[in-house]
Amino acid sequence: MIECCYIKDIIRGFASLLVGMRVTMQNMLSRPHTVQWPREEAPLPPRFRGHITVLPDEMTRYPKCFACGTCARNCPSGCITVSGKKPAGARKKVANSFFLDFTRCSLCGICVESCPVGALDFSRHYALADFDGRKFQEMDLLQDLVSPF
Amino acid sequence: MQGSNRLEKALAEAGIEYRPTEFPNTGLHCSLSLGPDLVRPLATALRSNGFFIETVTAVDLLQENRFEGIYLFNHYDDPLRLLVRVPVERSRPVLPSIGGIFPGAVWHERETAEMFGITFQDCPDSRNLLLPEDADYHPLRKDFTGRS
Amino acid sequence: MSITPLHLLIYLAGISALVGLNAVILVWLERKVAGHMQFRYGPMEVGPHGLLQTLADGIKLVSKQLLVPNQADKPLFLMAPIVSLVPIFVAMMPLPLGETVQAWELNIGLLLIIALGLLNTLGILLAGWGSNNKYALLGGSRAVAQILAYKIPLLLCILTIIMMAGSFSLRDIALAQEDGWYVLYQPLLFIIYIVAITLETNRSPFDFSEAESELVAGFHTEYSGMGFSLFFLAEYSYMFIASALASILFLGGWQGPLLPGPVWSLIKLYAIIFLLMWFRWTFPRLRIDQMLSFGWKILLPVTLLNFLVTAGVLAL
Amino acid sequence: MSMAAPLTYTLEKRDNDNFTLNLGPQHPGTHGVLRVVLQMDGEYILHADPVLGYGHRMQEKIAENMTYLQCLPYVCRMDYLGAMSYNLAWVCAVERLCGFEVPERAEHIRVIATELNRMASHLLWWGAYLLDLGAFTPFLQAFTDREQILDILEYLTGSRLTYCYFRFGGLPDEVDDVFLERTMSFVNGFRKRLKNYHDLVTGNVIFHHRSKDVGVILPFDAAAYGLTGPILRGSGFAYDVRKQEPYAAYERFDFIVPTETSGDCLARYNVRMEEFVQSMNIIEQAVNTIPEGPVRSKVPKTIKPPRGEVAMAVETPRGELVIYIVSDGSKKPYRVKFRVPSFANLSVFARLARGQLLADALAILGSLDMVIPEVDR
Repeated sequence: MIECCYIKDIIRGFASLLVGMRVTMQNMLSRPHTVQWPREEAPLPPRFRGHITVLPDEMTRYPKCFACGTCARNCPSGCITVSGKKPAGARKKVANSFFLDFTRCSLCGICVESCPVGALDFSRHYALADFDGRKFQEMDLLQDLVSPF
Repeated sequence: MQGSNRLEKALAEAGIEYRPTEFPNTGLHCSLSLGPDLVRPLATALRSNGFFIETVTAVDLLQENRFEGIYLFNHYDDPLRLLVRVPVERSRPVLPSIGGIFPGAVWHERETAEMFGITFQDCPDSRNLLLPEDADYHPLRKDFTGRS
Repeated sequence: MSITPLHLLIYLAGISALVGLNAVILVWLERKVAGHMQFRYGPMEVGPHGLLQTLADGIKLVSKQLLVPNQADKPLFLMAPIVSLVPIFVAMMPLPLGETVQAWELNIGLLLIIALGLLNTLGILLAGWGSNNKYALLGGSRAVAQILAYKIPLLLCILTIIMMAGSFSLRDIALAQEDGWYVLYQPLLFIIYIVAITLETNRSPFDFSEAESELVAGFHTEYSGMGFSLFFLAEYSYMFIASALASILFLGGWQGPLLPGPVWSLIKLYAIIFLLMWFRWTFPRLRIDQMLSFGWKILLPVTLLNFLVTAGVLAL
Repeated sequence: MSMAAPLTYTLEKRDNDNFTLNLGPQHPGTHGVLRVVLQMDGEYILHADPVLGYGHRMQEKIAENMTYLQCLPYVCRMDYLGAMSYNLAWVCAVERLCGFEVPERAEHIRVIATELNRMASHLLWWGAYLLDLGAFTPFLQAFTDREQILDILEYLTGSRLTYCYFRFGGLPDEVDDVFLERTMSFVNGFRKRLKNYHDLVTGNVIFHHRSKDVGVILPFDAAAYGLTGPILRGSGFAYDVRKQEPYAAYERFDFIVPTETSGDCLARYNVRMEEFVQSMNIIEQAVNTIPEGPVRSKVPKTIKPPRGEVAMAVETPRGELVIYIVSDGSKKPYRVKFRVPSFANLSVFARLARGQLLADALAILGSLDMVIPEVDR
């Protein structure tokens, strides 16, 4: 009986190896799943979280942010510094500086959620790289916006 | 309930009265406050009744000038979380080790020891676990600020 | 046929070219096979479908510094890759890749190849001992421990074939299969032979001396640059030799319809190499003691039995 | 035909042939910065001593210095493979502390997302374990499916690994049907592809020899070391927090807790493979019975829980996570204790590795499914 089991074991083991080899051969004949970035691009999901940006006001094109500082207070990593002042003749403050320390940001999105006027949103930039790290330590988010000052 | 019977039995073995707490609101079925000398008999009773060790930790009550050693146990067959609280003086923080009864507790005790500066009596291993081996500070104490 | 120094020079040049080219192609092939078996493409950037990737890697490796670890046995450490590689140049000489494509027709060619094949293990052992690294040492000692477990079945396989062909000359063995490849008579032996050469070339599922997840990189943990690439060359060249032997011993060597001999040789040889790659990218690694008991408890009795039965059949 | 290693090895042997082997902190087999100091006799391990703390970040102190909301992204950083479970645990713990209600729809989405994450984590474990055993293809085979899960979760949360998605009282925003459809089509596809996984590995004779009777955890030891999760269930206990102390909406779904009795690497493997099926069952039920309605209940903007303490247990892919919070009534927690599963599970390794071969020790380490940053916190 022992001999019988011995041979049966060997044959069964051998068959299991062939089954495994069938799977890898199937893999080989199927299409690779790689997306060859940057030649191909994977679609960005709608809720993609890039670094944050300050949105402009639809009417005035000035920054929507009125520098209340809620985002800076709520940020777990303390990477937002914002300040603002009143433009001449306006009732509300407008941000005149909004810096993000992207090297410490953990992209949690608490700032975007906590903003009372919805002035923050995630950008869709993802391929960020530079030779200068300081560029990300002080990202000026008001750069592309019209300033009232 | 069968589960609470088990706990009652184990507590009776160690000579402790069973008082359930409000389970769904706290996640704890029973929380006890014990003297340090009762911990080991209780652990032995729990071990023989099939309880497992969840964690050993402490809370630094700076204003009341004491530590509270926390031992969490649970049971595999019935959800039965038992929290044992052992208050000790902040000036002389010594807790009994249950590493001989639950070998898995040794790591938890080593961590608690280095984080709070609590000595675990008869712990089989008293080296630092997570902190560097030469660390002489205790980060989870409330008076530790990280600034020297 | 005697060999003049000029002949020798020409052969060596040819074999060097073959070794180099073979390694370039095999590394590329391995990466491609691995890639496609894992739903990837493998190298794609350098050259069409990454064909020149190995060349670029080779240039990088050659230009890197060869580091000798502190307190390593320097002569042994530097010698090890060379000990691994050099025998290949001799072992390739008696290999017939076609009716007339053979460096040196030798009536004991098979013996020469088997003998020189053992030197690879010596190279691994030297590397393991010389690098003053515990992982490397474990890798080296594993290589030595496994050698008997696969060499004896391997030799018994070859002996059976020699018995059937009645010659030690590879050319004669190939020619003896004119009317029927030996794989048809000895399918079991062929399988065992393939298993044995997987062991001999140190490839997964038997890559004990490298064993990435256990020994970091095994015997070549400490090698960089040229030393590392020589080991690589040696590994792929041994694969080439072992597969060439398999094709000669079991698949009739260069013989086949329509296409010229060397082409058939290469087709069969690379098919076997592909099989080895297929194994590597499919199976988990055995444990060293399991491999030893596999060698002694399964391979050896089966080959021995096969040998005796074949001898009996031939005697009748 | 027996291929098992000699089970008993004379550990008392004392001679000068022993040597110390530093396994890690950088080693392909330790999955992160774990260091194990091994006393070896040849290939046999006489004594193993794990050295932790290379990734220690003092998460508990960080949590004490933050508001409950600010802590949310930090808890995910502990176990980056099962981040959804951690997220859920923290959110549920604070909800339990403050007594917040969660709408049913949000609970269903929480369960779906957590189970998807559990599958992703198990897939990675599957690949990495086989990589420890020396098989290369399973790793990327698992990644192809894991990638699909991550895509789905990225669609839901906007992030691929550390999600930080659940909020106190529900979810940050409404979930559309595209997510549910993608989830269902993935589950249906994966049910078919799971067969390939079994063909490639489960039946494989080499795999069997490598994992059967290796690293046996006895039931008696399990309680002593406080093991939880698939490791425990491989030793015969049907302990699963999802069943024993249902949180989120788990009590509404019908699933079984797979167990094995042999306690070896193969048992742990089989338990996890079966958990794929159970996770898919849960997801299917959750998607099919998902109610309409709001996804977030009214919670105050500033979380200021009452004085008290709370323990919240959650079944992460690795085992039982208990978050113990002591609140002093302020905006910041007074004390947070993360009872992480990997920590307890790793503590048994020294015992399992004694007298084993080096190759087996790494197989055991792989089968325990460690996330080292979670151990170190």
